[in-house]
Amino acid sequence: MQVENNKEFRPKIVAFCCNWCSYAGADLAGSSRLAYPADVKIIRVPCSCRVNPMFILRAFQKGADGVIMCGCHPGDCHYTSGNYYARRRMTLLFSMLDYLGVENGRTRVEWVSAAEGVKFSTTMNEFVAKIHSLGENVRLEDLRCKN
Amino acid sequence: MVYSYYPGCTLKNKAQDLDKYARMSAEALGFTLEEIEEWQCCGAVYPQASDEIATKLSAVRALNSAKEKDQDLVTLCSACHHVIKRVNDDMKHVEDIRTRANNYLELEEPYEGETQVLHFLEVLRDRVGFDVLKEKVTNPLTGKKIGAYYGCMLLRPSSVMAFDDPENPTIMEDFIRALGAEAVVYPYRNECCGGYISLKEKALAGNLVDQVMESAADKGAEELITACPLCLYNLKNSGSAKKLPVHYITELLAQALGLITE
Amino acid sequence: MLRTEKEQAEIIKEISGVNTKKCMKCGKCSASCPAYDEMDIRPHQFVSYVQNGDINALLESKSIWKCLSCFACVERCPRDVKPARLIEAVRLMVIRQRGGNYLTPNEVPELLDEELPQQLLASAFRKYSK
Amino acid sequence: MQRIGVFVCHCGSNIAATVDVARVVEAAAKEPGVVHAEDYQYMCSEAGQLKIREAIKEKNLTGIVVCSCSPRMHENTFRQAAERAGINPYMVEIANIREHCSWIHKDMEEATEKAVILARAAIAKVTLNAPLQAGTSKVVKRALVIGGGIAGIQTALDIADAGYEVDIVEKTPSIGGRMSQLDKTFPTLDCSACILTPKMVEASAHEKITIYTYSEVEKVSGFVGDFTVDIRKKARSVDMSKCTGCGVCQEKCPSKKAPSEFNRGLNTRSAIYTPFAQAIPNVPVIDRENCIKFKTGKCGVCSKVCQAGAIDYDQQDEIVTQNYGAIVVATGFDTIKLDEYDEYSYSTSPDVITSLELERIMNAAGPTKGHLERMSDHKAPKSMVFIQCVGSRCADRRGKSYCSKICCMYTAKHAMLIRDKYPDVEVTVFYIDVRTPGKNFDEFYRRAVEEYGVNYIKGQVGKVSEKGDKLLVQGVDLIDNKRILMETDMVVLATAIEPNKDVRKIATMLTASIDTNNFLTESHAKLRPVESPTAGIFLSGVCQGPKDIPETVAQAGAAAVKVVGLLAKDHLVTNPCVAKSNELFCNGCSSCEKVCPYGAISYEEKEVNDHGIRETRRVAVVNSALCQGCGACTVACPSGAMDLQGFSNRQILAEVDAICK
Repeated sequence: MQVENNKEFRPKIVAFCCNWCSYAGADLAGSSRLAYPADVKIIRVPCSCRVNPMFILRAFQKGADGVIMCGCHPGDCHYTSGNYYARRRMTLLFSMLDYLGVENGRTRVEWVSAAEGVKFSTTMNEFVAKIHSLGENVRLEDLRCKN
Repeated sequence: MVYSYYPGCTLKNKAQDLDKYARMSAEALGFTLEEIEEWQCCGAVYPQASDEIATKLSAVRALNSAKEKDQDLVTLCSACHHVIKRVNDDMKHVEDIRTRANNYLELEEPYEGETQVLHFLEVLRDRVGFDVLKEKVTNPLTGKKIGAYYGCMLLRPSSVMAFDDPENPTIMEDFIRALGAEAVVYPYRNECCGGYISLKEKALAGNLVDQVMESAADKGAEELITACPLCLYNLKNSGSAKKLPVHYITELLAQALGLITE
Repeated sequence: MLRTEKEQAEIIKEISGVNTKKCMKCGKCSASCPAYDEMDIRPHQFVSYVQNGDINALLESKSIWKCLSCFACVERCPRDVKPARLIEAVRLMVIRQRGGNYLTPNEVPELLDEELPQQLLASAFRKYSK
Repeated sequence: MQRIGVFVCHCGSNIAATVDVARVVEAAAKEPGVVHAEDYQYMCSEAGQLKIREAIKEKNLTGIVVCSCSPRMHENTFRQAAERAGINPYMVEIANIREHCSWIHKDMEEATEKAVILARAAIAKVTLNAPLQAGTSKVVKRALVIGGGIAGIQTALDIADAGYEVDIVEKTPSIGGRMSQLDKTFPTLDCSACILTPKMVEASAHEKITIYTYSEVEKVSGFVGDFTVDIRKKARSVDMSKCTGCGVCQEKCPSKKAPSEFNRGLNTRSAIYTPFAQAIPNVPVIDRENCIKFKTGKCGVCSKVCQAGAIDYDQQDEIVTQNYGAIVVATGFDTIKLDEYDEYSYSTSPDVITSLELERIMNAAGPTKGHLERMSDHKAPKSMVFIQCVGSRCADRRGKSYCSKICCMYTAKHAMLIRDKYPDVEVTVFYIDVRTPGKNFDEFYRRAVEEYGVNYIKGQVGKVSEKGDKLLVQGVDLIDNKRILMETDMVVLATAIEPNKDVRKIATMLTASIDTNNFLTESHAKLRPVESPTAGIFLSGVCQGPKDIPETVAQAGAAAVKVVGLLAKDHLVTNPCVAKSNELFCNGCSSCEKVCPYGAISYEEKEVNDHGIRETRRVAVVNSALCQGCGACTVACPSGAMDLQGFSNRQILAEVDAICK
């Protein structure tokens, strides 16, 4: 589905960021004034392993067009191994979502350290561009949730 | 083992020895250089500007022809190697060039940098092995003090050429040692011979060649080897310093393998 | 079509793919250049001339005919600026204009000698003429 | 029903220039549960905090949302303000409308809209917040310092002087570090050994300091206040309690071919060795890779000549396990490898050396006994060239992106010392920029030029090549725009420095973060420069970033103060945002226990009352002192019994809903 020409489309994008690396990376992107679209809204979680697949399903159900999860680089997790759990969980969830028709491009896991403001910003720019190319998400949206 | 082979224009003409000895030696070492059909001149210099596509097409045709035969592409002349390897890198990594070149060529299947480009020396080092080469030498060049002249085009830019350490290369020295001679390492072996400049800027080219000759002689070289017809021409004909004799790499190789006599 | 120097600078940056802002002005390109003494405008100056939009001076410069394309400046630049590409872009700008060729077929016969390899002519024509 | 107050900060113009603050207030006021909303110039200021306290009291607020900078900046500030006004500090949520909004967006309409949504999410979350009580944990009154260079020694001394036990773990056979390899120090030119040795002695004699040399940290567990650390004491093959340090073994050792690490490989040492004369402890180690006895079984000379009977070929590595309240990383630096910089002929010519090698050559205890000479023919040089920024300030794959910071000054020092001691030697320095910020630094550099006649040329060198027995330096003078071809006798490369190669391994053990250049990351670049973001881990010296000796010593002291501040506490307040299991839902499956990295979850047989049915069940119990609040267990739990306080499922879902609304 191409909706590139639809200028009205402002995607809703939820970014789960772990407190120690990625949230700090987003702060660094901010203090370095590295712009990315305002469509991205960040939810702070202590660790990427706190992200329950349920949160992501709920986001899509409520009309999100894309969900990205960011954590510490493998090996750098503040809690030693949380990002490994998260990676495994998300791999499964994303393939299930793909099966349900929520394209792989709408979900993403990225490792962003506290020093990678640039990476945070480029990742978000890329992700938003990708969501724009995919257009509005309709597969999981619960119409009852529309207001 | 059969390789696609791109000889280039000079090897068909002024540098026939470079070509002839390479083919002879290859057979003696157990591989075949199969000349690709209907190749065109590579242009001899790599077009650096991003808006030049037409000048890169002959290299892409050669690369694609090797791809169709599922063979690696072997080159000998430094200039051809440089141009073809860099164009291949563009086809692999620069989307704009890849798209435009493929639009021109209208190949059955678009070419996307699949072919591996090998210089003849890389075949000797990485496929045959210098230790195997050493065993096959019947007429070791014992006692000769040979300086390797690399020039620019094989080495730089190293990020694309990936031929050897661009500032302290060793492949030709290892080759010389495999042939039984003494390799003389000298600092100007990776400095420019003047290239195409020698056509109109004789003085500049002369200076550069003199520096190379003096540097090689200073370190005790008695002769030089090169892979490039243009380097050979410049080293022989430019400058006023005392000249060391210059040979093609394949000439010494054929000698050491006992295929020709000095 | 007449272009301003600023527009020409943008074209040079585009076809060369060089980001002149990456230069930290260390001079290692010029220090590495074998043709430095023959050049009126030196490799490191090409970067700042383009950055400052002084293109007319570059178009007049004889340096563009002296560059050997040996890539020593590209290899050794600590900031990955690739000055050789800028010089090539300026050279192209000159030879693409009418009458900008530095080498014409008429000159060739007297430059030839017995041993001169074909690739020398091929490369010289590629570098010096449209 | 919660009564929420919303406070929107202008942060001067940082927020207000891009976000229409009034509109955020207006929108927030309409959210359910919000009974108060206002904005102010600087919410974090005393006046701003007072506004919050007054509103809490006047409006009987039960929870507040502050729309301001990152919670990593001021969450604590606002929690304290709430607490002072009498509400639980965990009834505070921050909407980050600066770093995540005003600073990255330009369009006011867009930024305001986003700020409103972020505020709405925070309001939705705080509505579900519950008061939390922080617990406490113990503090082990002992510190560990990893690395025994000047940074580690100074940190240990300062901690010990405050009355706490400190252990230093040093990988090499002696403490002293890089500073012990230096000859003189800028800008005062005092001899490095003369100022360092007394500190080494002081540390070794200090009753509160234990030094483990030839030892490495092997394993770290626990957390701030109570780390458990395994230290591997590598087999020295010499009994430290018996050795008198007489040195006869080193003299008689027949294996003398090993390159001396201390002299940067410029000469060799024996297989049994102390790295340098003033080594502490003055007890040699046997380098088993080079020892004939270990390689062939024959020899044993050292054992025969040792009067004290201290040689012990059968000695084994030993693991010491110790608990610490705080850990300081002081792992220092090394110079980068120059393999890829062969345009300067470092691999091919022995007369091209690094600055650190020159330190050894200039040092009276070095390989040339302090005589300035070429390593190729041992002749005194008549001219020398220094090249700056070799591998520093590089954006290519070969070098480092940062400025190594110390090179400009030590090069001026070398140049000055050489001109002073050998006035006949011509000294030329090729530089890109001369960077001399620091007290008396620029004056020092100018003295090198004006009084000592050092020739400074602006322009990086292109190539150094051997020519006869000379070196040919090819460069340009950028000021004169002229080619320079200079024959010289020696070339000294100001080689970039990089963090010690072991630091990545150590940081991983400590879960301390590290940047792309392998420098340890500080908690805040300006305000918390000696703390790692990981609680209880502190940074001292070059492991955090390039610095010279005065800066290193200052930072070492700062790190020590932070450690002392921690150790002085009797207990620590723990994070109450920990996991909690609802025993009614728990089915005792052990999924949570398996994923917990801290062993904080155990199982108990507990009597539960499930809708009137009393029965004994096996249920999960979280030890809140051990739980660090990562939340791994909450996702692993199949029955939804496990939840994380402060980041509960309902809270996060409320945020998701608010954002996707």
